[in-house]
Formats: sequence, C-alpha cells, structure tokens
Amino acid sequence: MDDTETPPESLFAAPPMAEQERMVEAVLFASAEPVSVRDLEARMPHGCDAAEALVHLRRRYEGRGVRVVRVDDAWAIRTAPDLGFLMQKETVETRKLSRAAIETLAIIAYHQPCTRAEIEEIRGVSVSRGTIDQLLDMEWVRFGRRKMTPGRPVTFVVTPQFLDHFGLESARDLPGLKELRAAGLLENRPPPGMLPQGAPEDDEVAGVDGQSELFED
Amino acid sequence: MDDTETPPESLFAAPPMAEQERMVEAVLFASAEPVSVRDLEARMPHGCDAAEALVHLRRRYEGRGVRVVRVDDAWAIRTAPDLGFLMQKETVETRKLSRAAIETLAIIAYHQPCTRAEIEEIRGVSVSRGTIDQLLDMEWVRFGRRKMTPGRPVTFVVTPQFLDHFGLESARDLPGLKELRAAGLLENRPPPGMLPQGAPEDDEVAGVDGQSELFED
Amino acid sequence: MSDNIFQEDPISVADRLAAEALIVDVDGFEGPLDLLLTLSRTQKVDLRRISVLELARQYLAFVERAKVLRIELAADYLVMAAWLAFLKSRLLLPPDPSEDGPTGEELAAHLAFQLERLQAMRDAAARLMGRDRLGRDVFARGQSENVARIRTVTWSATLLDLMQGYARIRTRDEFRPFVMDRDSVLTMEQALERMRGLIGFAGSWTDLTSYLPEGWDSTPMRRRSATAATFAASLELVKEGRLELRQSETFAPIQLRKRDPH
Repeated sequence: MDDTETPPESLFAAPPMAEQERMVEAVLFASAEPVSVRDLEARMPHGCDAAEALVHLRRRYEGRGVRVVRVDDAWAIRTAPDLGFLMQKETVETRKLSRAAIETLAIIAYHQPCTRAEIEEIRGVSVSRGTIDQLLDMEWVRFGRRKMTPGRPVTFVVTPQFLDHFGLESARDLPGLKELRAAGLLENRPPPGMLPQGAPEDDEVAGVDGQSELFED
Repeated sequence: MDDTETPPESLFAAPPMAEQERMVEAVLFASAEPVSVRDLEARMPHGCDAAEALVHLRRRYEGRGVRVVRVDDAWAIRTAPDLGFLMQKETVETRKLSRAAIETLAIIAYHQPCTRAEIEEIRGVSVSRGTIDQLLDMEWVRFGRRKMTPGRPVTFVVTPQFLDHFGLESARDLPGLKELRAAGLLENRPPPGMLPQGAPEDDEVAGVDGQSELFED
Repeated sequence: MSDNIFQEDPISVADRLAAEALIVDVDGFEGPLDLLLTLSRTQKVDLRRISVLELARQYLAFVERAKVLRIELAADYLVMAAWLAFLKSRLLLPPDPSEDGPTGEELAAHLAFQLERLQAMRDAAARLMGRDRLGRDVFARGQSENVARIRTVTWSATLLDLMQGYARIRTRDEFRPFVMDRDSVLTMEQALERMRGLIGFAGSWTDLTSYLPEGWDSTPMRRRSATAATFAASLELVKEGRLELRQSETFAPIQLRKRDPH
C-alpha cells in the first residue's frame, strides 16, 4: 500500500506477523473473488499490515499447487497454470466470443480509455450493437470517464474481472504493450485530410445532442 | 486413508511425491465438493498415491490459516476454526435489487437533484416509500438540498458509495441514451400498446414493504 | 512483425491466384480495411514496407473482378475503391501546386499505419486469448466459504441493470399512444380549484389574464393552455352564479368580478 504512515498507537498490539499471514491466507482461501488490501485490513484486527502479510504469504506459496496472485489492487488464490489438466471437471464453458468481440476487447485493453469511434477507426468497420454489449455483460469491460474532446464521448476500459480472467496483475502487464507503444501503434494518429474511415467521428459529435437531453434541468 | 495397499506397478513412473502433493492441493482448492481419494487418483496421472500425498499436504497445512479436513470419506480445504471471525463478510446474502428500485435509482442518478414528484413523473407510477427508504438505507442515495419551488420539496442525489459501487468517477460519466442505444441496450422494445401506467411492475417486493415500516419517521 | 527477406519479390502466379480466390468469399471480410490487410499479405513484405500503390491496384482489381462476377459489394467497399483510385492518381501524377491538402505520400503512409495497427491489434488479441485463462487453465476457489452466522442482506445491482432500467423507462415513452405532455397542460379542474380560492378577492373588474397561475406564461403552449383552462373555469363559475364576466368588444380583454349572492 502507498500508505506508509505509521498506524496510530493502539491500546492493543497487532497480532504477530505469522498470525496476520494466517488470517490473510484464510480470507483469500475462503473467497472466490479477489480481495483488496483494504478489505483484508477491514476484516483483520486493528493495526494489521495486510500488504506485508501478503508478501510473506506469496513467497510461501511459490511453486505450490495454488498461488497467490495479484489482480489490480486485490489479491486472490488461483491454481497453478500447469495443473489445469487436472481440473476438467471444473472447467466452465465460456461463451464463445466472435472475432469482432475479441478484437474489440483487445483494442479497449491496449488503448484504454478508448471511445467507440476509436475502436471503429482501428477496425475500419462500425462496431455492432451486440459486441460491446456482450463485453459489458461479461464484465470484462466497463464505462470509463468521458473523454475531454468535443462531444465528451464515453470511453471503455477493462475491468478487474478481465485482468483476473487473463491472469494479468494490471493493464500495464498486457503482453507486448511496451513494444506496441514504442512502435507508435497505440497512438491515435489522425488521418491526413479525409479518409473513409474517419466517418464514425462525426457520429460521435451528434451524440452530444442526445447526451445533453438527458441532463436537461 | 486406511487404504495402505501399494499402487499397482505401472509402465510409467508416477510423478514425484512433491508433485503429487501439488496436484492434490490444486484439486481440493478448486473443487466445489470434497473429493474422495478415489476421485483424486482418477484425475491424477497413473500410479499416483493420493492418500500419501494427502498425508504430506495435511502436515504442510498444520497450524496454517486453512486446513486439510476429512468430510465423510472425502477431503476438503477449510479455513481454520479459530479464524472464523474473519469470515463474517462471507455470510452476507446478496439479493438483486427490485426493478422499481433500480429504475428509481437510475432516474436519481441521471436527473439529480431530483424530487419524488419528478421520479413519479418519469416512471409513470407512484414511488412507494419503501423504495426510496431502501436506497437511502443502502447509502446509494441521500437527501440533496431542497428545491426552490413551491412546497420546497426535498431532492435526492446519489452518494460517493453509489459511484464507488458502480465504478463511476462521477454521475456525469453515465452513458447517454444514444450511447446506450449504440451499445445495444435499447433493443428490447416493449410490446406496442404498452401504456406507461400499464406497467404495474411487481412494484414493490414484499420484503420492501416490510422494510418501509422500519424506516417510518 | 518480423522482417521478411522477400521484400521486393514480384508477385508470383500463386499469390495472384490466391488474391483472386478471395473474391469467392467477399462476405468473409470485415470491411475494406480487413480486405486490404488480407491483400497486403500477398506482397510478402513487412507491413511497414508495403507498396500502397500496389495495394491500391490489387484492391481496384478486386473490385473490378467482383463487378464482372456480379457480386454486389457493400457501399463502404466502393467508397474505399473510389478513395484508392484517388490515392493512386495522387501517387502517380506529379503534385499539382494549386491543390492543397495532404500529399499522396502522406495518405499512403497513413493507410500503411492503419493496416499495421490493425494487424498489431489482431496479434495482440491472439496473444491475449492464448494466455492461461481463469476457468480453463487456472481455477478459482471452488467452494467459497459460507459461515452462516450473521445474515445481512445486501442488495446488488450492476451498472448494466441501472442503464437498462433507465433505458427501459426512457424508451417506454416512444411507444405510448400520443398524449399531451401533462406538465404543459393546465386542466380545467386545476384552474377551477384555483379560481375558487381566488374569486373571494375579485371585488372589482379584473383582467382574466391576471388569474393565470404563476409561471404559466413561460411558453406559448403553457400560456394558451392556462388561458383556456382559466376561461373555461370562469364560465363554470358564472354558471354557478358566483362570477360575472364582461368584454367590451370582440378580442378585447375579458374581465371578471365576484358576483355577490343576493
């Protein structure tokens, strides 16, 4: 945690670190979802340092059948990837994603926060209704903050569930991100003059009207 | 565990015991149900001795935050009983918010500050007291300043907890109608001839009525 | 994106056939950019060294072939064809100093950038989907613990529920039979109720319009509705014998006064 200030003096001393580690272990084991450091500390006795306990716990599970993994600012226990073959029984049938949905997902992940117009600009075709809907529904994508460009279009960003699903600690760990950035392929380079693909941009401007209606008085 | 007979000779050597222990660990972790020795061995490579791996695994978890426990003739990983107090959050029962409450919440979010009369005007049905009480109780909605119109009606606004829950930076980040349509969220058209009054939803779930009593002045 | 050694290799017969075979499956492409990307592969060079001029030729030939085979191409394919024909002319002809706007080289460079970026995103998508995935290669806790000690009910809703709820209400209006927006309509009942409260003070002749409720002159529609309702309410009160009305001439202001019971 960024918060490095010393905790206020407490009447009761925090439990020993070994005990804190046990607590974190129990909570992470009990939960299917990642648990944030803040939530861990909210459950643990006053004065505990979940972040430090996590460092110990993570080391303890290195090379074991399950691992302590980080998902965004939360932590979870997951099986080791090399043992997936044992788990056929647990495999859940994931909804098959269309090629359009997969590409849209990748574009949002690598370009986030990313507007619909940007997705269309990159793919060269308009994004069909169901595509983003499906990604929202799977909770791999959510609405981000509006872009400060004309029309203030909404943006899309990936969710912690997305990171969890693909085993990423954060969106910065996306494979090949650095190389793509260095190659300038994540830039939003405006077309010189008028390109046919530029068209969706206008659409977004029209969106302003629709939007302002909502916030009338 | 009573089963101590030696495994049948195999053409392929079984994995080392440390590896078998990892496998048992992963399977017990990921399974929804306790797993029997027989089931463990059915999943593991030929020649494995799940019973022996369990002995090792059980010893490894002695004194930890979780334990390997026997349930009938099967095995499971469970949190240590002395840490049960940490699991209180796991007992929270999550129920889906009623349609009336979701719609009321949506109107407040999109139109805040918003009076009760305005909510009723937009929904086309009266808002039961329990609905708003529930939203207030959940701390997703709070009282805003009074409107400077006759009667000085109270208004409702959404709270930081609301924004936090829905992953929004501000209520302004809510997507507009046009964007909802673009995302395919407006596709489900109501049957023609459906009047605004004609949608007498299960307006309030029975439970909510009960709740309103609790919050009566 | 490895460099390819066959950089300037002329297009082989096999590649030409492959390019033409694409025509059979025009529906399989996700738009002109996707088609261009597929065509560009026949050049067998790094996308950064692609000959856009050659690509334009291939694309235009593709569109021509489709015409011959009477395959109907979607409008965006034809728009792209027109644009590529324009680009081709810009690349081939010496620049016209009287014409401004981007040069052919700039346009070509941007198209190459678009193709490279699309390919990069496809590669990235493939790498992403190839990762160890939760529920397939990596597994979460199968049995999250429920110690049923304290039963607190929390109510859950997702952002999607919220937006769908809002969308549901907002689109309901699109389907209701036409009714006047009530907030711009003053009903006679409302006006009557208001007038009953006010006529006690109407001792002397007063202009009818001064009885319009406050705020109802903000728009013509509201003013008309309020005037009509107030007038109708006045007539009703005259009928009841509680009010007198007068008008000096046609279109002159209508005035009213309380009528004392005899």
